[in-house]
Amino acid sequence: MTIVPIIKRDYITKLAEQGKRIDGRSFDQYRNIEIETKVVNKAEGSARVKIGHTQVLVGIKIDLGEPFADSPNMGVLSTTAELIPMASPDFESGPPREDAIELARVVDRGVRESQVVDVEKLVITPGEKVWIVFIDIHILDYDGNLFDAASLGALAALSTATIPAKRFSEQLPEDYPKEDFPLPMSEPPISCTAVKINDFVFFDPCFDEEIIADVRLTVATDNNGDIRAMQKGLSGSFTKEEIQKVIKGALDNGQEIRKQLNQSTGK
Amino acid sequence: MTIVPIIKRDYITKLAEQGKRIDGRSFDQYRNIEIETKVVNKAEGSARVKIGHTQVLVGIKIDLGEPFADSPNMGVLSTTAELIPMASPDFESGPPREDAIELARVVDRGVRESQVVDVEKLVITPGEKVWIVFIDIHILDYDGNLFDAASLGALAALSTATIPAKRFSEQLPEDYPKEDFPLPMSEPPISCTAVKINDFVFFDPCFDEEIIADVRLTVATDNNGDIRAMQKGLSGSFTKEEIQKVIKGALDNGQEIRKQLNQSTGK
Amino acid sequence: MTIVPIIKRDYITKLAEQGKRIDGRSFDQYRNIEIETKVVNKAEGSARVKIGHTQVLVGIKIDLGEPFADSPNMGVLSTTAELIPMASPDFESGPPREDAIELARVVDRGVRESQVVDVEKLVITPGEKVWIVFIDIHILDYDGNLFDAASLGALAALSTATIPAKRFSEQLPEDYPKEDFPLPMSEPPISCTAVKINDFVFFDPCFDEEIIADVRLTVATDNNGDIRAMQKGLSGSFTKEEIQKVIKGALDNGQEIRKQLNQSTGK
Amino acid sequence: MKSDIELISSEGKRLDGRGPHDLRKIKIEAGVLHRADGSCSLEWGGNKVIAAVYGPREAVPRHTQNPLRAIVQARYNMAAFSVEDRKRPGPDRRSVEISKVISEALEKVVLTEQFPRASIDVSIEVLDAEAGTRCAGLTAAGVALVDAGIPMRDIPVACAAGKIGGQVVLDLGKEEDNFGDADLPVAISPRTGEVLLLQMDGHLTVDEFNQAFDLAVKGCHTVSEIQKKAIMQKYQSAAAEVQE
Amino acid sequence: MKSDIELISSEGKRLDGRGPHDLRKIKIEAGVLHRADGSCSLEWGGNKVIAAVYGPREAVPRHTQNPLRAIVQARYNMAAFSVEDRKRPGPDRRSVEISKVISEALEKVVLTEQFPRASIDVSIEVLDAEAGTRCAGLTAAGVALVDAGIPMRDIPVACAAGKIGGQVVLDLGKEEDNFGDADLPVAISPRTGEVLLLQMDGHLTVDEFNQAFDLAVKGCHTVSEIQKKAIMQKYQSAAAEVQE
Amino acid sequence: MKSDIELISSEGKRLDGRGPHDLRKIKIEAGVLHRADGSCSLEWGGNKVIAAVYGPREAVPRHTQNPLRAIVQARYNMAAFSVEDRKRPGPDRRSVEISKVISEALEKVVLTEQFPRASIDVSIEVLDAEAGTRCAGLTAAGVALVDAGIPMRDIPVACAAGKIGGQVVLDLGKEEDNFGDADLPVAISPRTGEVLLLQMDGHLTVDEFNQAFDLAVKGCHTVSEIQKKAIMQKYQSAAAEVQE
Repeated sequence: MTIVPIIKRDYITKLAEQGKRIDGRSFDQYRNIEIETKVVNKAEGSARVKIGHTQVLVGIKIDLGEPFADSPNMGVLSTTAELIPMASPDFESGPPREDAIELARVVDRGVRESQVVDVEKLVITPGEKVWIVFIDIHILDYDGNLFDAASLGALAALSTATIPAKRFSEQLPEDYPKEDFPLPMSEPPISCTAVKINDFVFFDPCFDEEIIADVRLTVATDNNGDIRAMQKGLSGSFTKEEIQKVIKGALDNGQEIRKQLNQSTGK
Repeated sequence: MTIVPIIKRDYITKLAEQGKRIDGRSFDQYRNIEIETKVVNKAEGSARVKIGHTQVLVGIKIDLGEPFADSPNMGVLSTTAELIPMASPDFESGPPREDAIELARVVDRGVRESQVVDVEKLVITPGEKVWIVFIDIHILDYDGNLFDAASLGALAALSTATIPAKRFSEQLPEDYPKEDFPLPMSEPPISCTAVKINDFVFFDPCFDEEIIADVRLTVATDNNGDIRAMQKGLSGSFTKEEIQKVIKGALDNGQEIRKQLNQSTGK
Repeated sequence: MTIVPIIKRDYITKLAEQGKRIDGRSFDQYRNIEIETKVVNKAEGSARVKIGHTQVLVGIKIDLGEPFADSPNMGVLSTTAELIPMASPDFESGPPREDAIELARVVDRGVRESQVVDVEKLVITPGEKVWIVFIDIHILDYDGNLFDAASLGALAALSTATIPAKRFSEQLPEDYPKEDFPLPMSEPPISCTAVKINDFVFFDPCFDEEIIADVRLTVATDNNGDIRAMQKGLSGSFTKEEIQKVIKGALDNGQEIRKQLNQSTGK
Repeated sequence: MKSDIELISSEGKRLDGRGPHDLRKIKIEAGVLHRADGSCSLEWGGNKVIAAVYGPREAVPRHTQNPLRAIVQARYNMAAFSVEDRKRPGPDRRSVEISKVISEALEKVVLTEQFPRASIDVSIEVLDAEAGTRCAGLTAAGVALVDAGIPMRDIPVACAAGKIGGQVVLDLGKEEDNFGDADLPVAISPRTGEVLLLQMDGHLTVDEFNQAFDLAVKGCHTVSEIQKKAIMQKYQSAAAEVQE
Repeated sequence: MKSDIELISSEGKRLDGRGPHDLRKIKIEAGVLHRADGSCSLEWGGNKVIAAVYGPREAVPRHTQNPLRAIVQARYNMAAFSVEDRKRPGPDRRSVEISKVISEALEKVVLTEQFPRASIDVSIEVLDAEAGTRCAGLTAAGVALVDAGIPMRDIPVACAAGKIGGQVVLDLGKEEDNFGDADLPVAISPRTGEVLLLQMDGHLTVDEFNQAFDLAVKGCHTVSEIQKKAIMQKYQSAAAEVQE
Repeated sequence: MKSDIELISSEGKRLDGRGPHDLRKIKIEAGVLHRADGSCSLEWGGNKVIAAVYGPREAVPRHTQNPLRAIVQARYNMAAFSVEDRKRPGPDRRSVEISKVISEALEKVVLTEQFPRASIDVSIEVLDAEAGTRCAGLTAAGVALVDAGIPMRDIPVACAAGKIGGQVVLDLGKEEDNFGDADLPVAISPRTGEVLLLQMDGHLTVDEFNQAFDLAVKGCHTVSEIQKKAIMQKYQSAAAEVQE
């Protein structure tokens, strides 16, 4: 772990006391978000998401396979995240570190628990043959707030993915459609993340804010204003009031981001 | 490897010259043994064994599977030992070290070669379907003599294990019994371990004795007084006379321990 | 990586300026080559190759298995190389390093791309059952030029290998021959390697030459004088003229080595 | 995942007979291991966990050391036999994540600044698993840290709330976890109410979240009392032994 | 592997319409990433790669350090989704070999003697793969090294030639690679013509090799011009930004 | 595992024609490798092993060093092709255990106290395996250690005895190992008779154990003579070369 100069922390908190952030944003303001879909030809779905300088590429591959024994009537989702050395001077090559695992699991739960992909429609022959959806998250440039960028990338990539029924037509049952069709999706919840530094709560932290943050909270909310997932991180603590503040900010920002996502995926 | 203070070695050998051990036992005496079975609900069989402060928990899981190609008429036994970091300040997390592997293999041979589990009775459909018995050894507290504690734990857990035929009833052939039944077992051999420090032979070494020991010998004997397995360890040597002495001690202690095992497993 | 004394490099280049090599050979001359086949009983084919002090043992195991999905009408070749600690004070135990992987892949391509093994004749039931040929390269003594020794060892071992149809007779279709028969092979290309030190090109480098070499080139040529594979290695560069020089030397030496290979395999 | 099981009756009775705000039975014992610097055995409904603490000791490998404070490294591990279908031994992605969130929660309460470059290692073994093992493990770790004499601001404690059959309830059991609507594990520092661990899966309105959160915090305080009793008991019996 | 596909017509027209000596379309952009010291995005036919450079920085682990010069460590990696059948994430034997030959090629042109004990790390990510990714990756790495300000003798560049349907052609496409007779990837230092990378699979007469080699080198020079334009463009737009 | 094969006839004749106290044919050659500090090739019935020794040299990683003496690290490895069904390359649990017991046996005879912090590395490769490879490997290692000039109290040597068809016999062959009643590999220091390695699988009465043990020790002494001859031969031919 980098030993962050105390001077940088001082600078950020002094600015905060004046109601400012290092890049001029307000405390609950996101950086500029860009969403581009269908960026990789070989993938069944893909998206490149930029939040400020943070850049994530998500590719979806869809394959035939067997369902899990305890859920014969559901397709399979599998999420991996690679913190490739390209993205940061601190990421080393090799097996996934605990940060990459936490990231993949939080994105995975965001997709799985919110039932944004209708996994029951991925069944071809119950208990025998289903579609397996692989969500591979490639972090290209790391300038903070990977959770939101990766979640948004996964949703955008999934939203434009097609089931490659044509390519696998010989392995499908006779009465199964042989033309590609869109991955069955419902309205996705949006993840928004804030960090606390001293007693200030910043949404969408950039790298410099993230590495000195005391504690982090990610909240996924849906179109109805309901909460669909939460994940606290780092070794600081929140009060109940702070948690409620983050929920509110997540609802507000989530609405805006949802609009942009729907626009970019044509929904 | 810890560099053991020469002073401790001196102390132990000086005591030995006076016919004494650090905890007051005689040279061939075991510490107090406690055997408790059915301690884990989810396991098909389980036991917690204490020898002095050494504490081992063994759980048995039984699953359906395929037999090995070269033994179609036998069920499968699989033994693993985890020297989890809980048990000792010296055990690190991660893949099994050579000590854990030797321990698992010695326990495994003790069970396998002595044919204490009747693997032929684990066959459901020859060459196709058999019961697989997983013996998982968890070392909770390491105060010496893991070989005996782990072997005894495995035997106690196996002795009280049941085949979960009911849970797997849908995957079993029609004419196969669908009620749980005890794992078919025969009279088990008992492992007894001694170490040599200078020219003194100590049975059931505690941690302080074990780490300064020159050489170790484990002998498993059965109810008829026959030898069923042996394993020498550490980089010292034995004379033939010393080996015979250990065999004798193993026979004597083995009888006592067998009684206690049978009592605790209700056999 | 060993820091090679500058003095050794000076010595080798000074000799080279006088047209000499440390062991008295001419620049394009190979060390003495010995090829011995059928050296391992359990293997379906085997060979021990010595080039000077470099010594390689290659064993071939042949097993039944499934073809790859994208090549249902071809048997499978699989090559591994182990730089076992026996061979050099610098080789450590553990997973294959990048040198071992490059070696295995270059040998593998030499066998695969040159179609020296007729993989279509390894098919038993198209898309279902084929022979899998495992080429395992054991480096026993490393005194330079592993690429040529390993390639030659693989070819010699393959040339004397038999398909163990008898041993697998029960798993073969009724109309498939049940007697062992030779692995179907065609005329093999021969790999020859040269290195450049300063501006001198040495064929068949010994260890002392290899570790100070700037750049390496391996060229496999066939009986018609055609090129079947090339691999440049190390972080130096070649001019076109130097490449052509190495091709010529590879053709000349290749002819000689091919004769010796054919002799030793009785072809 | 939906199911036809009625997880809670119209009278508010749950499958195991509990009311909506009832905890499962909890039993805590401190100091159950000989070699560890501190330890704790804990049963919570059908869960059975042991926690052990080693340290403060030099953090290895060296590059993990923090020159200003100790690091807290928790390792949550499920025994192969702790679940119905045998689990492969060793860490998986789930246990890596749980180890991380528990480590972060504990680090907040330990006075890490007293031990630069050191590591405080917490080993949590799940022997029987039946919904809520991360709360059980964290709670056991809190007691084991006290037993090891590690200086702390407070004894951390965890408890979950959730939603089943449309109702907010405390401390989900096995079927409630599998077929319920939401699960909300929370860990706090009971003296200050600071939230040390917070995760949520499922679907809650903001109002339901507030209810569930308050219920989980209340549960934490109840469990905290059981923790303290277990610690007292250990010290009393230790004192008794000294007197004898 | 033979096939019935006619890879090149009697008029010398290839499957994608190219003539025997035509390159696929190439697009290069320098400086596409924020955190990396230098970076480059490159599209080459259906291939899409990104290269990033970090360094010079202290080589770790220490035993990899060379007291006399820097080491160049390239890591070629294919994204799981870059190929038709999903690739397992992480390095395989193929990518380890390609990483090695690219590292060796780059090391020749970098002025490594200026940075003893340092490492220059090059990360090459293949996002879309369609024959020729090692040439595309090395070419992108060359631009990223310039963008990172790494002192070099020259900008390394790569291009392949090969043989299909009995004819020597430039820059094999997907089907040409799968069903052709030979593939010859070459990397050079364009100023001196020195050969930095050379591999060959397939079957070529010595004459065909000479033809293919010359053709690949010619291709390298063409690609080199595209590299330089991309670098110029980056510096011009950077300069423009400064002026604004 | 029982079998219908009659492993020993009523006249005491074994499957390969040996009598109960006969060894299989053994051939030992010292100094067969160039790079290793010492080496040995050994054939024992159908077994073929090579042993190589490197050291004493600095033990790495450093934390394995013993400040008072050298460590002996044997690595027993079976070639993939050494058995009928191909073995996956690399260490498995069986080879880890055998490496451990061989390391411990060798450490006893090496004068490790002469080389603090050093490692003596013994590499044992099994090229053909046919019952008794651990004895063959340890015996070859003993000769390789002498060839490397490692100071030792004695040359360690190993041989097994066992029980087949109710009879105690020397040096089990393949079928005897698979279908016999017990196997007892023993390694000794032949000068003192100290037992360096001892394992037993199967079923022996105490009397049978004593018989088998004595027989194995006798076998060790016979093999020891073959070891010494091999070493002599190496030195004689070395001396002869010097004289020439």
